[in-house]
Amino acid sequence: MTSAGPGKTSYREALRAALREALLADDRVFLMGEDVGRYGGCFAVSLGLLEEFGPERIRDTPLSESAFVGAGIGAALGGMRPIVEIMTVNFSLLALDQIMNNAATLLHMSGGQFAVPLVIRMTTGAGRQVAAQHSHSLEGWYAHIPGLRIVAPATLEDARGMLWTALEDPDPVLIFEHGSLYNMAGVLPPDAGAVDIDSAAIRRPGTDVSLITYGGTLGTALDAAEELAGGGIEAEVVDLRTLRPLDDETIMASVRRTHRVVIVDEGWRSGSLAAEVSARIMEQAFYDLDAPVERVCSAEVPMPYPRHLEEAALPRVPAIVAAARRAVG
Amino acid sequence: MTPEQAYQMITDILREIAPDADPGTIGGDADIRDALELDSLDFLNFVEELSQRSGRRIDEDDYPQLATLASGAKFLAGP
Amino acid sequence: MSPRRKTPAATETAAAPSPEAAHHAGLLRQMLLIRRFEERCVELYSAGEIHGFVHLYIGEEAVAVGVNQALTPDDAIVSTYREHGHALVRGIPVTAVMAEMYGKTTGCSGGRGGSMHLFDAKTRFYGGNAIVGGGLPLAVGVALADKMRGRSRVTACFFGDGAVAEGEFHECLNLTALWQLPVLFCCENNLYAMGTALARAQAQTDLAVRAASYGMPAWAVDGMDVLAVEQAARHAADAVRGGGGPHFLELRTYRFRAHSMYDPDRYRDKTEIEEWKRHDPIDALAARMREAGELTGDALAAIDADLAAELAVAIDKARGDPLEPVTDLTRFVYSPRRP
Amino acid sequence: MPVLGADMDEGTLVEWLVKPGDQIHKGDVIAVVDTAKSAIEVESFHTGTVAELITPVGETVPVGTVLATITEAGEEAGEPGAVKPGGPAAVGPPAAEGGRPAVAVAGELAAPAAGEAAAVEAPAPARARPGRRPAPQVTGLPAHSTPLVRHEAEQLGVDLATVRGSGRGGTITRADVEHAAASRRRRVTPLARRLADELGVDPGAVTGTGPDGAVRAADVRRAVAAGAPAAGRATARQPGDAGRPPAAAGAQAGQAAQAAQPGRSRRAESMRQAIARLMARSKREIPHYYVSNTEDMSAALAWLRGRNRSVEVSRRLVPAALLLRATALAARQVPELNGYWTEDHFVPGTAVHLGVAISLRGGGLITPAIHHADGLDPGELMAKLRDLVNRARAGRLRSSELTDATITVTNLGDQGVESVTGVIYPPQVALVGFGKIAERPWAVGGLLGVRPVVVTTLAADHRATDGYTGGRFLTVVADLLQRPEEL
Repeated sequence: MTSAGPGKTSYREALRAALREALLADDRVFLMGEDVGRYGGCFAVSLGLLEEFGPERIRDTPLSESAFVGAGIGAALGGMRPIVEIMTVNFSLLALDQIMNNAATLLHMSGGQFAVPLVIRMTTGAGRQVAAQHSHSLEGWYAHIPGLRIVAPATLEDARGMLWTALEDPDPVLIFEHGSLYNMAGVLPPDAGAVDIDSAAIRRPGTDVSLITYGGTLGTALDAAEELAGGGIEAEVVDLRTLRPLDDETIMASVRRTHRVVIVDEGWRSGSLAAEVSARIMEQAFYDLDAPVERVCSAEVPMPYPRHLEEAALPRVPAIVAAARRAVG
Repeated sequence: MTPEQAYQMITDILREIAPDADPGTIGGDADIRDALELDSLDFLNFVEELSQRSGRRIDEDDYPQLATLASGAKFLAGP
Repeated sequence: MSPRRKTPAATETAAAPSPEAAHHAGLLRQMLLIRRFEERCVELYSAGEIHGFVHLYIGEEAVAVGVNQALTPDDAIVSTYREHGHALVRGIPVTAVMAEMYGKTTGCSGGRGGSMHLFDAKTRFYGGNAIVGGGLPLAVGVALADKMRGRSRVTACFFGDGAVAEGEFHECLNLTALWQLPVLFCCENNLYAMGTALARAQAQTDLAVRAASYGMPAWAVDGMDVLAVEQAARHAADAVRGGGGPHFLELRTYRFRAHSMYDPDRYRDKTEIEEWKRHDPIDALAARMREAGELTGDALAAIDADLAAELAVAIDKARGDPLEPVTDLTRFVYSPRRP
Repeated sequence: MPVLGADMDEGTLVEWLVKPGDQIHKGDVIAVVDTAKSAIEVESFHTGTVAELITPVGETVPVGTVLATITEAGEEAGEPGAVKPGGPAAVGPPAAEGGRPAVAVAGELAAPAAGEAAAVEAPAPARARPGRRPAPQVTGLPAHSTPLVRHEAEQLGVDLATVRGSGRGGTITRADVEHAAASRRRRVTPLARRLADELGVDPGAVTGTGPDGAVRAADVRRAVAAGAPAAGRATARQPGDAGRPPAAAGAQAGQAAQAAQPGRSRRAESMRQAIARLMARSKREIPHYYVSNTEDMSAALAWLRGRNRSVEVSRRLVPAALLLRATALAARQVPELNGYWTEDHFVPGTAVHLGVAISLRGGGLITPAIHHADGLDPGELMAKLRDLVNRARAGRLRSSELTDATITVTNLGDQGVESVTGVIYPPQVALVGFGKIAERPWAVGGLLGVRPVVVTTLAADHRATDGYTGGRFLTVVADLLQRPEEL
């Protein structure tokens, strides 16, 4: 089993600890998905759990995204607290029918009779040279759907703490884990536990520009903020954490402090989450803006394989710094 | 300068300074500043204009003599 | 007589009926309830009182009624958008189903769903589902929960021949068989996926054969014969309940009316429809009962009159029931209570 | 006709201060126009020669109407129409239309006669790429324009498809194009706009440092700190400038000199309402606190008398000059009271711009500022005060004077009141009041004497300062008044 080193915990280990805690605490909880058991999870998140909890609760599924995601919905209706793992967000499209047409609609359509307390975890994002069918950031699509709650843990604390809160939620929660984060390691307090899945967080306070981001680009934004600080620009970094419903209050409070905004979103720009955040800022904080809202998003191409093209397609520090400088002027 | 000419000069100047008030309607013994609502700057303008047109030196100590139309006319017409 | 009674004991003319006769009378009444309910729906739809997509079950009543005989109140049903029959025989009150057609708060889905989305938690009726094949994964999950909790329950999953072409059908049959989940798959094969004849869409038109290939008992049943359906369903449901894993029934049936209201029905030969109407499940059961002396005189007319009265009451009530206030529009997008 | 306020849609030309042939420079005052609120001087934003005065005195015209044409320096008088659009021919056609006065705008002279209609082109096809049809116009009316106007539009980079014509039959006039160009050029960020509003700065008069000259919040703050007049003069108002300083709304006022003018009562009414809004806002938003003192003025008055004795009337000082001088110096010494409360914090003024409340004959109040008052000796202050009062009453104030006071003085003593406890002008944080100078019994060295005294009061914003600071301020004023020779 991989370990992050003495005293340190990796994002992967934090997720595993959260799964383990949930499986121990509530016998209605079970994990299912492709290769979550014998293989240990495509990204080794569930490594060792089969041995500890057995095949009933760590269920390997056939490659049938629609069936096992739908089965998760059905099991939730039947009183269980399923955690469904989908290998990558690209594969989740095979289950989109179940997520959209059933998970998101049943409660409303049944007049409040059938809630779906389901958690779906999936990997998202690029940066590992896995090309155009394993690299996209489609969480913005899911954030479009009323009835779902969409969260994106970008820190060890959130990787450790969001799952339990999501399981306690009576409605479907989709957790998007950025593939580049699994090996991120740091010191996690021994008492780390459940965290809220309602609010955005200020990861770095600043006064001159707000870098609003989430998930895999939080670290990029923090790096950009560091570089900007060297040039005398104090950037505030906002981690959205919950992509639906958005925490407008925290976003607007930051805009009111800094008056300039750069939204960093690994999704494609057109019709993106970045577009939604930007629109809300126009609606709610227009008279606090001292520069046009800037967006740094992925290039509008299917993710290419070679490193240099992938790098060129992704939101990276120089583009964020340049956008922030434009905004600050 | 006759008292009549002096009177005329004073009312002319006051009309310019306070165009919305008619100095012809106030009594000869009424306090000009109160009746026409002149502030200290208006009064200074009045004195300045008066001094210029009459060619007379008017000191601050003379101001009390300019308090009413009657006393003013008498002051200007005087030696 | 109470119009709410589900199973009439007997008619006035049949003195001391046998248990079998009483049972048959019950089946007849249930099929007639579906038939008359939907006939009134046609009328109300034409009058502009109810709206949306309304898919009629007329001709297929034997399937819902027969399968329901095999289910207990603990069992679950996952259905399709042609689900008035399933809902009514499951015991959702006629008034609640009719109110749902009217979109009223007293409807079984609070008026939110309409014809295609009847839900009822009390009877474990997990909804009409308007995505072809979309209900199958739900049924798998509901059954998975029962199995994991050690509950001896059956989940009856209705779907049409059209769903067999969907990937979800194959994913779900495989997964259910793999995990030996207690699902009773009820394929209502009415030969048409909307306008596409089975033979024009499927290489293998023997659907039971396809199900069997996933490793579960599967066979075809005459879906126009309510007694045959009941018998097959009892057999299969008992096996499922007994831990025998999923079972599959292909119920060969036919809808007498178009796919939905005002479908021009250009894809079917009129003579084909007439031929199937000669096998009307209600007529068939009534004839059998007459032959056995279980149905005499004007008993049928009496049931009809009774049902007409019951439906009239339900329609009157639905008309007067309240609409949901617009201020409730976003209610239940998320659960009202979160921890 | 420049836009001199967001709610202004027309103005009346009161006076031409130039005539054709006059050389004028950018920033020169060339005309006086009357708005619903006040008579305002129109500054030229071009250097050149006045070619023609188009709008006659007394005429009321919509904003955006060309008032006069100016031939810019270096231009040949005989150059094509573009620079001399208002030639004599311009007056002809409108006059022919039943005597409609020459509010006609440049460009309209060339509006096509019926016979020339065929020459009219659909707007702006020139911008479309060859072989690609322009998107269909959303506005149903095809806007007509003349070649002259199209030329101008091209020069200014204005897309005619976006311009609404104000000429006959929807014809796009040159003024429309200029208006469009001006409104487009004006880039002010939302925050800067709001801030300017709060600080009473005309954003149109602020030099923008953002992309394409966009005015940003920092520019507004800089302009305030620099004492906006410079900025105010640097860029004259242009047609289409929608900025309106709200503090000026409270201050912009009518004038007595034109008492007989129609519209005066309307203006008095709107000024009343502007004052009402501003004062209500002040009392609503500002937690006032008050402190007061009574000062012995004998030393100050004695000094004043001695000084006035030796100078001609025009150079004499009134006591108010000393009071203002003392206030200006105190404001410099207690900077916490000199500046603005904005965005939940205090922004100190970098200079002392002393607002002076001036009551207008016929009602109303105006509070223009004496810029850099702390740098003026009493004589200069007196001269500024007289100039300001005279111009205020003549309706000849400039917008910058109305918008950037950092602290205000009200001196109701002249009206004979004993003391005045004032209402602060937002976003300022202090208002100093002086009552009348009156003889009162006064204890000096254990003996009772009669002395001229004045009651000084301070109303201050409790968000910005506490009573201690206010007390300190009045103490400084008192000390200064006891040493008039040092003023």
